[in-house]
Amino acid sequence: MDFNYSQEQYLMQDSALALFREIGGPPAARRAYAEGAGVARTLLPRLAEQGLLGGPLSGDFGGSELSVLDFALVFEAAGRTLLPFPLAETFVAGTVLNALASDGQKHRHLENINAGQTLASVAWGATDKGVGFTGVEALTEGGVMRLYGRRTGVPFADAADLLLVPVESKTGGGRLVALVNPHRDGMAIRRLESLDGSAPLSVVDFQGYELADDDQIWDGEPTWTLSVNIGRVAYAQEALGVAEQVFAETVEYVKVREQFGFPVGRFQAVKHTAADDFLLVESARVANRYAALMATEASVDAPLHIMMAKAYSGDMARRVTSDAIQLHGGIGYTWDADVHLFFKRAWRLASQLGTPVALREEMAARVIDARRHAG
Amino acid sequence: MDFNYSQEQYLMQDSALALFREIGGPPAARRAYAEGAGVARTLLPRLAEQGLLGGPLSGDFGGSELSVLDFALVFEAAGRTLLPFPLAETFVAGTVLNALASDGQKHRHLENINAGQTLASVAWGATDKGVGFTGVEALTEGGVMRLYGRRTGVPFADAADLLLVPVESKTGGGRLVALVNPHRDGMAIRRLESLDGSAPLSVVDFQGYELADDDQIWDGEPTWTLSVNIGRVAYAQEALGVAEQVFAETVEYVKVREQFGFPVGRFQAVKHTAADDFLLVESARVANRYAALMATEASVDAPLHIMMAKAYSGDMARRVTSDAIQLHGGIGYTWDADVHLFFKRAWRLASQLGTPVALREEMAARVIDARRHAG
Amino acid sequence: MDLSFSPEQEAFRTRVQEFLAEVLPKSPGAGRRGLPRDPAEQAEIGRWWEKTIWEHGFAGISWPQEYGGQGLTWVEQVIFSEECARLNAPQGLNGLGKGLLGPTLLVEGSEAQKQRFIRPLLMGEEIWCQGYSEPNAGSDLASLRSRAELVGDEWVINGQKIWTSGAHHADWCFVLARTDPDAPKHRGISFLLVPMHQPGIKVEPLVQLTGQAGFNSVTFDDARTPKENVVGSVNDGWRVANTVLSFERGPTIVGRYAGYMREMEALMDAAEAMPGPYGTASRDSHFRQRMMEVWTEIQILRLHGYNVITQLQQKNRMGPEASMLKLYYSEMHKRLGDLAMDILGPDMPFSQGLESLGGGVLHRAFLGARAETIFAGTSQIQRNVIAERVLGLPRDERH
Amino acid sequence: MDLSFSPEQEAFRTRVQEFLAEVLPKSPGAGRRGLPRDPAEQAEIGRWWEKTIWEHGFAGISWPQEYGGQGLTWVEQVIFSEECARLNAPQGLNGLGKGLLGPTLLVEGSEAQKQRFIRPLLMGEEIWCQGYSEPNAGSDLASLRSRAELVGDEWVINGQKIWTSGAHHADWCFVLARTDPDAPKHRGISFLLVPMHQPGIKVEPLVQLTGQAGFNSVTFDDARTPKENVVGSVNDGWRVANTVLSFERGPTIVGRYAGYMREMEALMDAAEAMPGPYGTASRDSHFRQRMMEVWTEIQILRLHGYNVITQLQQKNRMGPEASMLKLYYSEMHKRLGDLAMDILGPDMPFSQGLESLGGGVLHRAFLGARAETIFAGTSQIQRNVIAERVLGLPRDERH
Repeated sequence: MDFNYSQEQYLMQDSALALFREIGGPPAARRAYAEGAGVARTLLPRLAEQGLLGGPLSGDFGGSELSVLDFALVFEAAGRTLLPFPLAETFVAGTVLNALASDGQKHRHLENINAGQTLASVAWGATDKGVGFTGVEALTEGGVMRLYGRRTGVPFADAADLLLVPVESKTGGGRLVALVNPHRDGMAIRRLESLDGSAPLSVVDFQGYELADDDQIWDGEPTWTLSVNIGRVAYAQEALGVAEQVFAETVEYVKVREQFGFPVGRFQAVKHTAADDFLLVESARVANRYAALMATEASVDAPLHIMMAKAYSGDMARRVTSDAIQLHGGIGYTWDADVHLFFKRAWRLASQLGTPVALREEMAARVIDARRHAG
Repeated sequence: MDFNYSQEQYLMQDSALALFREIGGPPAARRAYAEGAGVARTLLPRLAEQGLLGGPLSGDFGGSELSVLDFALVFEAAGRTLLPFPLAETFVAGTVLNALASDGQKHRHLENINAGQTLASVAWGATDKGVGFTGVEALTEGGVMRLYGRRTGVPFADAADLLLVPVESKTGGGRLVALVNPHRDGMAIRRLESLDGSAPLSVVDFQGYELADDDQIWDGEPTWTLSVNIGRVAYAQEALGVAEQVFAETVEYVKVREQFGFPVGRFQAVKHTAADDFLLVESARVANRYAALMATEASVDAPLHIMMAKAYSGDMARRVTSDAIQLHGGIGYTWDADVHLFFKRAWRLASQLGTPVALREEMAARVIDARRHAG
Repeated sequence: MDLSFSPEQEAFRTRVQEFLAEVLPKSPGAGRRGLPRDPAEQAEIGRWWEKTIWEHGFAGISWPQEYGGQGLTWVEQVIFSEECARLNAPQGLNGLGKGLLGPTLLVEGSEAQKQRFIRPLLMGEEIWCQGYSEPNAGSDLASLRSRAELVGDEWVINGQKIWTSGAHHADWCFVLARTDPDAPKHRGISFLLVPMHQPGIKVEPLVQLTGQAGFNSVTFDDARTPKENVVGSVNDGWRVANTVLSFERGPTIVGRYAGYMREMEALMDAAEAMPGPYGTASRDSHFRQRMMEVWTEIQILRLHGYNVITQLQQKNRMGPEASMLKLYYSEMHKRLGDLAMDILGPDMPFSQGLESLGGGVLHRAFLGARAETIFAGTSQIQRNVIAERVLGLPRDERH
Repeated sequence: MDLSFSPEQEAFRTRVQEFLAEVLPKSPGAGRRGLPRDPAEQAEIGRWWEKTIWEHGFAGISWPQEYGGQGLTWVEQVIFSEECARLNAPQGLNGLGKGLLGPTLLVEGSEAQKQRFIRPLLMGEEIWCQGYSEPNAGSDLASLRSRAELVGDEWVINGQKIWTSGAHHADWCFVLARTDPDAPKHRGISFLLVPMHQPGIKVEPLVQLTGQAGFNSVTFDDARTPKENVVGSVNDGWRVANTVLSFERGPTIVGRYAGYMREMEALMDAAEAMPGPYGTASRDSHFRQRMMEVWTEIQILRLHGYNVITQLQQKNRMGPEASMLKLYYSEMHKRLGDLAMDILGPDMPFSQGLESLGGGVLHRAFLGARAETIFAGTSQIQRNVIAERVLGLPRDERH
């Protein structure tokens, strides 16, 4: 029994963290607040250089054939450094294309993703439509498939070259995942003003976008399910990184910040909040570890444990970052202190790909209701 | 604007508290744990002597014509002293009979209640049936009305002489409230082993009990609604008393109990729990004050604010008594310390006449759903 | 117990309602939904509001007429606050002047100070800010290091104040400064009134996490004020600053209630609109429970307000338990904000569906509530105060 | 990362399962639902269980064979605990002997002590109780006042211990007593092994709020034990008592998980049975959310257990963060108990509908959880330990 990452996995995290600290961190996040999604493009060359864009790809395309378990600690590093880059989406796109796309699709996209030529994202969707196959429909008109509808909450959409979009075909064939170039005709992208400026989100409108045959991945259901599951693992792990970084900084802060003649960290109220938060962080850590393992082993219980890890990590990160603001006192409420960047990132991550409440409702169907049907 | 009890109301509380401290308190509560509902009978003479049984009755029957607002602080005193007596039920029976019963019914019961000859209780009901008109049906057979069915959670039923029972007539006439003598034929009373031994609860089975014409109060719906509302005000106020007494004792305990060379009350964790609990107690106090006022003024909003006060007080008392056990440390977990008597009383009070969760659901219908229908 | 108002009080309420109906449509921000995001525009509205209520005889409702007040009671003040909050009337620009300095002067000020300062304050002609907090003395206010020295007929002030809201609009600042460096921590502090428009004062904005600059840092570099501008005795400023704090907190509660209720309405609107597995969030038992919990807490805040008013009427004084109300509403407000975000669900990063963030009342509640548990005494400090001063638990020598 | 077990470990699990299938039906309490309420009957079952697992070669699974253990690893111990909890096997009567004294002796005991004490302990022939807490030293264990003096070849012990569970069944007690009254608080304490069957020891029951007497008060009045029955050095008992505490906590976690899961199943059964406005509680979004929160916490406890086992295998040592697990599960268990009571709703005062209170697993969880956050270090103390020893926050000189 070995419930720990391997030495190699920790080493990869160390080197990713070193790079992210150099090119990311609060300064880069602030640049994204000011300048938008374009910041992600400026990070592409260094990420490519270190092989972080081709993680899941087969060696044929220059990738390292990594599982989401292998890469989990890298997502955590991205969270710790508030990396303003769609790392989860890049990994999802790579995984999905590598596993389920046609050879032609692979050749067209995978080398470019790996080389940092193509910035990929995923049209997660949000709002009332959830993350399922709603929002975008395909109509085949005169032999041409056209997309109509809307997806919301799409990360870095206005800077991306490639979007994975779940599509319901209304003229036969069922569900597919479309590979969309957001710069072509029939697309309208509107960036939303959102809480977390370090990961710009857009509404993407499909206004008759013409989808070529070889931009279609059929068997849409398993393709999209895989995307969502891996996305959730990545977001949960990123939320863990966000929380542990701000928690570590908060612990250091309360060791030195003095009030009433003592470091505030000597007061029980501070100690007990810190102890509770520590427990939450460590609990999210093992939940995420298990979820990544289940996802990689494609266990039948994987979706349930992935939902659990995402829900728990979301709640945890919201709480830990909120406490961080409180424990920083007035300073924590200022723009110049970094705490709020972590706070906003945590709350945004928790809201995407299933809020904690929504995920627990889905879990209840699998745990409580399934039990009833089993007798 | 005067949002405070009157001097007279406070004086009545003082004298009730003095009596309850003498005849009640933890020793009497422990007697009830050991001996059951009969303890209530032993308290009747002293309560009658001090005029506490005829509170709501008109002067014709020796009563003081008090509203539930006038009597609210007395319920609080009963909570503070864990009085093992159905004081709320006595007040409800008195109020209902005084307001809605026939002259004959009044003459048969009210003087006896006031004099401590009749111990009254109310068949609140519980379990899946709620507190409404379910559980007991009346069938008229050969000109005789007979009752069939069950009510649960009936306080002090095996010691009572008179029970108010909501009944649905299946053979015409609709709903009524029955005045039942539990010692007559056709009744079976089974005391339940329950958490709070200081207020024994029974299951009462109606096995063809013959209900005389002059034991029927028709217009059952308003009669029973009045009973439930007054019962809720009384229970909420009693829960407040339970909580404030154990809170006061806990505050004194942490001032003297030393650990690590200091009174534990000097540690922030203890201080902050105490401060939060203080806030809860004081908040329940004003909520209850308003509920009693609304009930007395028969405001259209009274039911909503009564539910609110009962739900909030229930949660508050559960939390404050739980914290009291924790703050007492190991001692708080022993039978010999009184803390657990308060704890069990608080949790039992919260569970009867609507749990906090059930009451909030009812409130939501009045606040959230009504809003929708209003447009 | 009787919550009804006297006929005179009801007449006053009618007068307030008529006043609001008349003037609100003329507000510089009228017709727009929510507050303007531009701080300059906010300030303009705030200034207009001060002037308007003065002109209509609603400034300083419970303050003595001889200094420009209306000579009425707490009850009329509460009625006014309640009606204003209900109709979402603007915030005046002189909140600190009216909420803190005015009451302080009325109790602790000299006759000359009252004559000099109260009327311009009520007229909105002199806006006040508060110079209490310092960078190294947040919750531990009494550790302040700013110093004032008497040089001839003037106090000469040096030091830095922080979290001074509205300093860039202010004409005057009430400042706590150390006037006896050798005295124990809580002694040797004086309460000074200092004009802002002088070369020795530098005001710099402090941007909050909302992206807006509501606070300032104020640096005093040989700033001056005449000798007589000390309130109370020299070196007695700590007591002066504290006597009025709890005194003033109560009557604003009912106004706060109305404000929170408006947010609650917005929250219930959002719940009605957000779809979910049970239809809408408003039909989802989980959210219904949480909504009724928060709704209950808001209702109880109103009742706490009634209680405060009753005590003020009966004793003209609040007990130390008034300090509990700030803890109560700030923590409650946080729960309200968090619940609102949960109801928005996947739309949480955006305000009101896909609208912009800044305009949303729910997002403002969510982010603003985080400030309330920190400033003017953190929740941690409030709990200490309750435990020690109200419940009598042993004091820690450390505060 | 690999959570699978080796073929040998899986074979061991099969052996455990076969053992349990064979012996459990023979238990004195077999066929009855839940624990017996009669403490004497409970003890009888506990004694039978100790004897049974010894006879079948499952006592001291990870302990060295030379002292009577089975010479296997933590993993087999965990497998055994897990299977026992899953089938609701009885609790042995010698929990403190096996959980605390045995591990302490294995690390800190002399060779002679190991030879003398371990085997009878594993056989269930000598039952142990723990003499740590005292009436005036609850959380502040090191303030203990019991004294032991060396008189000739014997320690003579005087003082009172409290919360000693199972003292009325015990043959031996491991006692912390002050052997140097002049040394600082944490020094001058020795760890002594004291026979219970002697005139100098008086055991009195302490009734818990459940109405049952699980604890005792033990009075030592010139009680004696031979000089050599001190573990570790004289005056070094505080260190001896503490080294093993966290070491032992980890492996029991997986067993705890299985126990909590059984309670969770009972809770979900209750939710399925309790009617409500949404059909049953199990269909009510409010309860569904809370159930999944608790379910999640229980699942995560299991994962913490895996983590602990991994660390023990890799380093044969737990870090101080093991102290966090007691805080984790005790607070979680309280939430489970509270949720169960909320689900029972109006039936809350009664166990399982209208059945009697004592037999109900949910009520036992509800009341029992309240003890867990108090004994063996309150949650408050656990938080201090985490903050100071794990996070490195400044120590308070007061503990």
